[in-house]
Amino acid sequence: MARQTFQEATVAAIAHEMRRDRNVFIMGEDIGAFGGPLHSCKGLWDEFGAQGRVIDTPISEGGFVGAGVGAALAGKRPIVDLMFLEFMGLVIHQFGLDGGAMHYYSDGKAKVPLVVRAKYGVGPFHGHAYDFHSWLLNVPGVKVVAPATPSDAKGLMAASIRDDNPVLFMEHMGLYHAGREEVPEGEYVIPLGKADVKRRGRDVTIVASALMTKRALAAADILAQDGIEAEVVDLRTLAPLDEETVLESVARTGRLVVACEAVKSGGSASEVAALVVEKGFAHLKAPIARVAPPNVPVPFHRELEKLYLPDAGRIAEAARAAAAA
Amino acid sequence: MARQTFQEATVAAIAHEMRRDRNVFIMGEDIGAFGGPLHSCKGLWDEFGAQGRVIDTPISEGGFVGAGVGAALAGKRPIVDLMFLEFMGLVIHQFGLDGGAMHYYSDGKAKVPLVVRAKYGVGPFHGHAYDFHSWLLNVPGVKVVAPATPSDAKGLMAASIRDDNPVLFMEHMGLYHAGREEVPEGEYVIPLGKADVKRRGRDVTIVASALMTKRALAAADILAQDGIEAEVVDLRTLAPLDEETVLESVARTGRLVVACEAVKSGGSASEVAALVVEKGFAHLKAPIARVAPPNVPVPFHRELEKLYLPDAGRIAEAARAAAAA
Amino acid sequence: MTQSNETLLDLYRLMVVTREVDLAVSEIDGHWHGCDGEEAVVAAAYMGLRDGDTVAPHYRGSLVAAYARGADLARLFAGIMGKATSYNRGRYRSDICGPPEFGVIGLYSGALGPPLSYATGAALAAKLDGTDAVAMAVFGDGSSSRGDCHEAMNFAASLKLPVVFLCQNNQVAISTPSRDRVAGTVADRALGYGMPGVQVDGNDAVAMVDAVAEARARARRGEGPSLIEGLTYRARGHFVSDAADPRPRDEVEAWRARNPIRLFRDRLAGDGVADTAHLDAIDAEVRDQVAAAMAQAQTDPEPGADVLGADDVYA
Amino acid sequence: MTQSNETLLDLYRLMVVTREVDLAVSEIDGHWHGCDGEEAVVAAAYMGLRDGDTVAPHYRGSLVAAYARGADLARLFAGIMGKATSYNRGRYRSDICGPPEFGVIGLYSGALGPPLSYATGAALAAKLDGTDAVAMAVFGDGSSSRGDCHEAMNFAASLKLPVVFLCQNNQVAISTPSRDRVAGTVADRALGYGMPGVQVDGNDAVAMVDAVAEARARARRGEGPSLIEGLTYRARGHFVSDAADPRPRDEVEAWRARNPIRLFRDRLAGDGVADTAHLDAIDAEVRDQVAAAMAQAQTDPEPGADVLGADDVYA
Ligand SMILES: Cc1ncc(C[n+]2csc(CCOP(=O)(O)OP(=O)(O)O)c2C)c(N)n1
Ligand SMILES: Cc1ncc(C[n+]2csc(CCOP(=O)(O)OP(=O)(O)O)c2C)c(N)n1
Ligand SMILES: [Mg+2]
Ligand SMILES: [Mg+2]
Repeated sequence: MARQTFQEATVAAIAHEMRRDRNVFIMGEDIGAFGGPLHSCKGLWDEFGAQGRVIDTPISEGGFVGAGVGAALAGKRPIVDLMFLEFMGLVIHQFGLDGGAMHYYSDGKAKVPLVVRAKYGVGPFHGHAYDFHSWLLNVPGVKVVAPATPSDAKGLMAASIRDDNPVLFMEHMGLYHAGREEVPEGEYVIPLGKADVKRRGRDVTIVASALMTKRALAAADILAQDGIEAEVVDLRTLAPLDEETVLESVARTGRLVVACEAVKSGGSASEVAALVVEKGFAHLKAPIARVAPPNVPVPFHRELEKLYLPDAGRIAEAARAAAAA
Repeated sequence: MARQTFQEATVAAIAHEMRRDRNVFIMGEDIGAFGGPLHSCKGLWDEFGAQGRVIDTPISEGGFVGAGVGAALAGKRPIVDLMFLEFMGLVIHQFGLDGGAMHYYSDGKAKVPLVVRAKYGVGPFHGHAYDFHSWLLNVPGVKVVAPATPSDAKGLMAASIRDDNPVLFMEHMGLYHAGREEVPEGEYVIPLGKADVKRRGRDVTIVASALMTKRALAAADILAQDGIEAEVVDLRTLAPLDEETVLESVARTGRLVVACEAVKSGGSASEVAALVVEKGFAHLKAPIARVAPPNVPVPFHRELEKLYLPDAGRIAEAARAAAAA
Repeated sequence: MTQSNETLLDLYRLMVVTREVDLAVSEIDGHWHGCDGEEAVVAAAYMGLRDGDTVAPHYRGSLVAAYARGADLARLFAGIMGKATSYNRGRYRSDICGPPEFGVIGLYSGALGPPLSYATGAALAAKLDGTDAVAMAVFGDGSSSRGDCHEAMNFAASLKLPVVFLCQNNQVAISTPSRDRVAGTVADRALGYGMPGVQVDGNDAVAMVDAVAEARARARRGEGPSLIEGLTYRARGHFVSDAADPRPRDEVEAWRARNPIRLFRDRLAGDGVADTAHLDAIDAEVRDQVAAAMAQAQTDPEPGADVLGADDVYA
Repeated sequence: MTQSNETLLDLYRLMVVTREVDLAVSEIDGHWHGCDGEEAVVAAAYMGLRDGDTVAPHYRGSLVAAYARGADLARLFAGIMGKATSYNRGRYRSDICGPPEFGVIGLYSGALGPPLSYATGAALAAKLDGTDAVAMAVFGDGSSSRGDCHEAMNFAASLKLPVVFLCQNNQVAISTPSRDRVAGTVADRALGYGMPGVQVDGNDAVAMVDAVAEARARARRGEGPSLIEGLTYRARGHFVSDAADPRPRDEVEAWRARNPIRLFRDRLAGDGVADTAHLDAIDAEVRDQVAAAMAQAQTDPEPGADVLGADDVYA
């Protein structure tokens, strides 16, 4: 075990996989000697730079994500550091539409083992916060991973690199340097597509991911003071969704709150709600509440940002209402 | 009244608005003398070409949608013919992320009266079928319009051009040349954001749009033979969603089926389902069913395409199950 | 650079294949985008690649690229009809997307442009692996306006990747003449990236194959990318059933008179590379091969419901 | 082209504003992207525009662009802190996004590149309206690698739109030297679009303003776009608190020695345009103005909860 931040654990996983498999390499803007914005690639240049496996790219997102797709088709396992998730809109064609379709359309002949990692989220780094993952749920063939803790980041990054599909790996800037925890050293892989019940409870299910998982756990603490036992399901992988774990939890609690950092309209919280009202309706005892930002771009002033993003209080409030309904 | 196809009614609305307002112009690939693929701009060149208001663009989707944003900021009312909705992935940044944010971020000073029109949908034109609208529900500030009939196409296109926001206007290739109906001549505007109850019924609500509305109506005919009265709500505008009409309908029927051409996972059907389980739960008597394609890219062979896309039979089946639950 | 007689005859044969494929597919598919008049550019682009090389063909000529890489013609034809025998069992179309198992990167959606970056990525893989493989990135004059083209060229030039960029300039994009919407010339853009760029008579098969050979050799030597603009002409409509052709009649006729197959044939005969009888024999052999492949594909079975594969999306 | 003394002094003043804004904002915002060393390019780009013109500034210099178009400095500073008095009441940041009511198109998301097309659209609007307005599209060397740059240039050149493309080439993008990742030179790219392209000493204010004036005049005459590459140098880090600067020490020092404000000052004095006392007076006046604006902004109120405007997204 090592005490690591989210950023350190993520980089540790990358380094481990790069040692393990010569086909793994990483590219992106300013990830070489500079080490990547927010230290996203700290140390990788020193270890792998001389091998040409840490590549600074021009500011050409479509070009280098596309090059990632092409290199993956050719048998490499590229990791692309997109810097910010905000830029997904510049590359969704290459990454998602083309990249996600290749395996299916080629009847299994093509594989695209590509990881695109991207920072996002309201946090100390003021800007580039937008949470754009929801779109990808509607793009066949891609996976979306959004860890909430350093350990999960490590295990899920390893799994993402080993996965044979295009994977978006989301790195929340509000979690990035926000404290250390014990992280398993060496080989540590958490399978994609499996949610994690981070807290058990019988009164209400709170489904979340990334920073919202942290806030959902804080909400559960608040609720516990009122005698409400909330179960917190951390999705970890948003696509494909772990339907079983969510449905099983709601089957026990009968009540569901979905907390999400993407704006409410069209956000992935809606997907979770739709799943449950379709397949778990018989167990539902209360309306499903989505706790998510309003339908506006992330505002700039710190106080507005706070009003924008759901906090533990708002999640707890929604859960209390669900429990009471 | 004139008997017009979807394509003709759409072009009639554009021509009418171009006559009415000199700031309206249109640009896109091959829309000049050639008249646009599938006649998307037939006749416009003859009437407005000499005024320079029908502009052939290079194959630079980001460039000309971006130019549309810039021209809109400068006071024009551009219509961009994107040719195919499949290309939304190439321009979502310009159209959605930037274009949609400008009004809010400038505290109302900037307006982006831009229409992007795009063909899509499984139909006689074999290819470019993908239905990519769902993403835009998660992009603040843009509107999404998907008419089901020639008349609606005309009235909604007029409203889209007059709207001060970026609007995606979706033109289904399976409806494009598929029969005529009486369409009001001259001035005809249908407000955006209002759904249309295309058939009344008390047993089950079917929410749909575009081609799925047509199929939902066919499903209602099938269901009527079994004595099930289905209400068909045609959303017409997908963003912003007409929550009232949907909720009011489900309040009466207690049962909901959502038919959608976008793949099920992350599709806009999920948004409708989430809305209803959040705000209309008390009235729900059965699980909400989403009838949508599986999570794969549109397959090529005609028979596979048919298996992929929901038809009236499958919609009816889901409605029957809902009515029986 | 001078090509061997064998290479020249292979080139001729591939040009004839290109024409015969065109004729055969035109009969069954009104939406086929033919290569009539562009056979020299197409055949030169895809001839003579090695195992390990990658090609991201222009969609117009994509099927020929797959054939040149070793794919079976009958199965490629089956892919135009979505038959069960196609390389992907009918899930996708072979006219714009070749089978990846032959090192062909197609259009996996309908968007032109991104494959230029995919080819660049294949070249990056070759460089990382230390092989001398190359990637061919082929695109139309209209497609040259896509941002992808710029990003791929700058990326490849700054990293010295083994890519050959080849513009199949048929001087039009659907209805839009390149002189109206492609500013400057494509070949001149190379200068801005500090790489060699050359405009070649695209109806001169020998000039084309020489230019391609030189660019590939340079790439294999690790000296980086080059750009070739093959100036040719789309002798027919955008696709088979495309009725309107607004281009000046005399311009069309002048280019048709410079049919690259005929020009090459005359040269081969004139230079004594092969006599007319030999060339006729190639023609006949190709015609039979194409006809047999098409006949096969047409009787091949349609895919069953299992091909939909609703759960097959992930590898 | 020769500029009047008045223009030269306006230019000098705007360069000093650029420097003083830098100094003032650096004190309150560690993430400020300064223009130290690049004042000549920045001031020349945004000086002397007319009503109806549009500018899509490079993000580094965006606040100066807004000021040059007439925006109030105190409100712009308020926008850096998200104060209620900023042009958008704190909803968005003024350092990378100027107020549109002054004809400034900013970064409405964090992505570099797309504003080049927005500027092109403004130029298209001018052409449609038959005015002689121009659009300035300014971008960094790193940003020149974006596909947007290519698409905007080809679009503008083929439609002869009144755009001036100006590359603020400070030879680095965050940590990446342009010699490593910008293949060729930016100015040379103009040739590929058949438009004039020129590389100018970006630390020579007069050369810069002359080049801009010529390109604008050409655009106003309806002769189409041009490209200017102002070769300058980022004298400090990527942003204020950017500690590491891996660039060769002597290279940095050599460029710092060519400080454009100092060079221009010497020239103005040497040519007798203004004596040192006059220039000192400008310096002092600007310093006071900037200090007053900052003091004002700092005491301005924070936005209230109503500014969030959850329902304000649509016009
Ligand atoms: C990104 C994108 N934009 C538009 C289209 C529609 N489209 C298909 S073929 C074509 C013309 C392409 O012109 P060119 O590159 O010159 O190729 P050619 O057809 O002349 O061989 C267009 C615009 C597309 N497929 N992809
Ligand atoms: C599309 C995009 N990619 C990456 C970034 C992150 N980024 C911000 S500034 C910068 C460097 C820009 O370099 P350059 O254009 O030379 O401008 P400079 O900072 O040198 O003025 C980068 C990569 C961005 N904002 N947008
Ligand atoms: Mg062409
Ligand atoms: Mg720079």
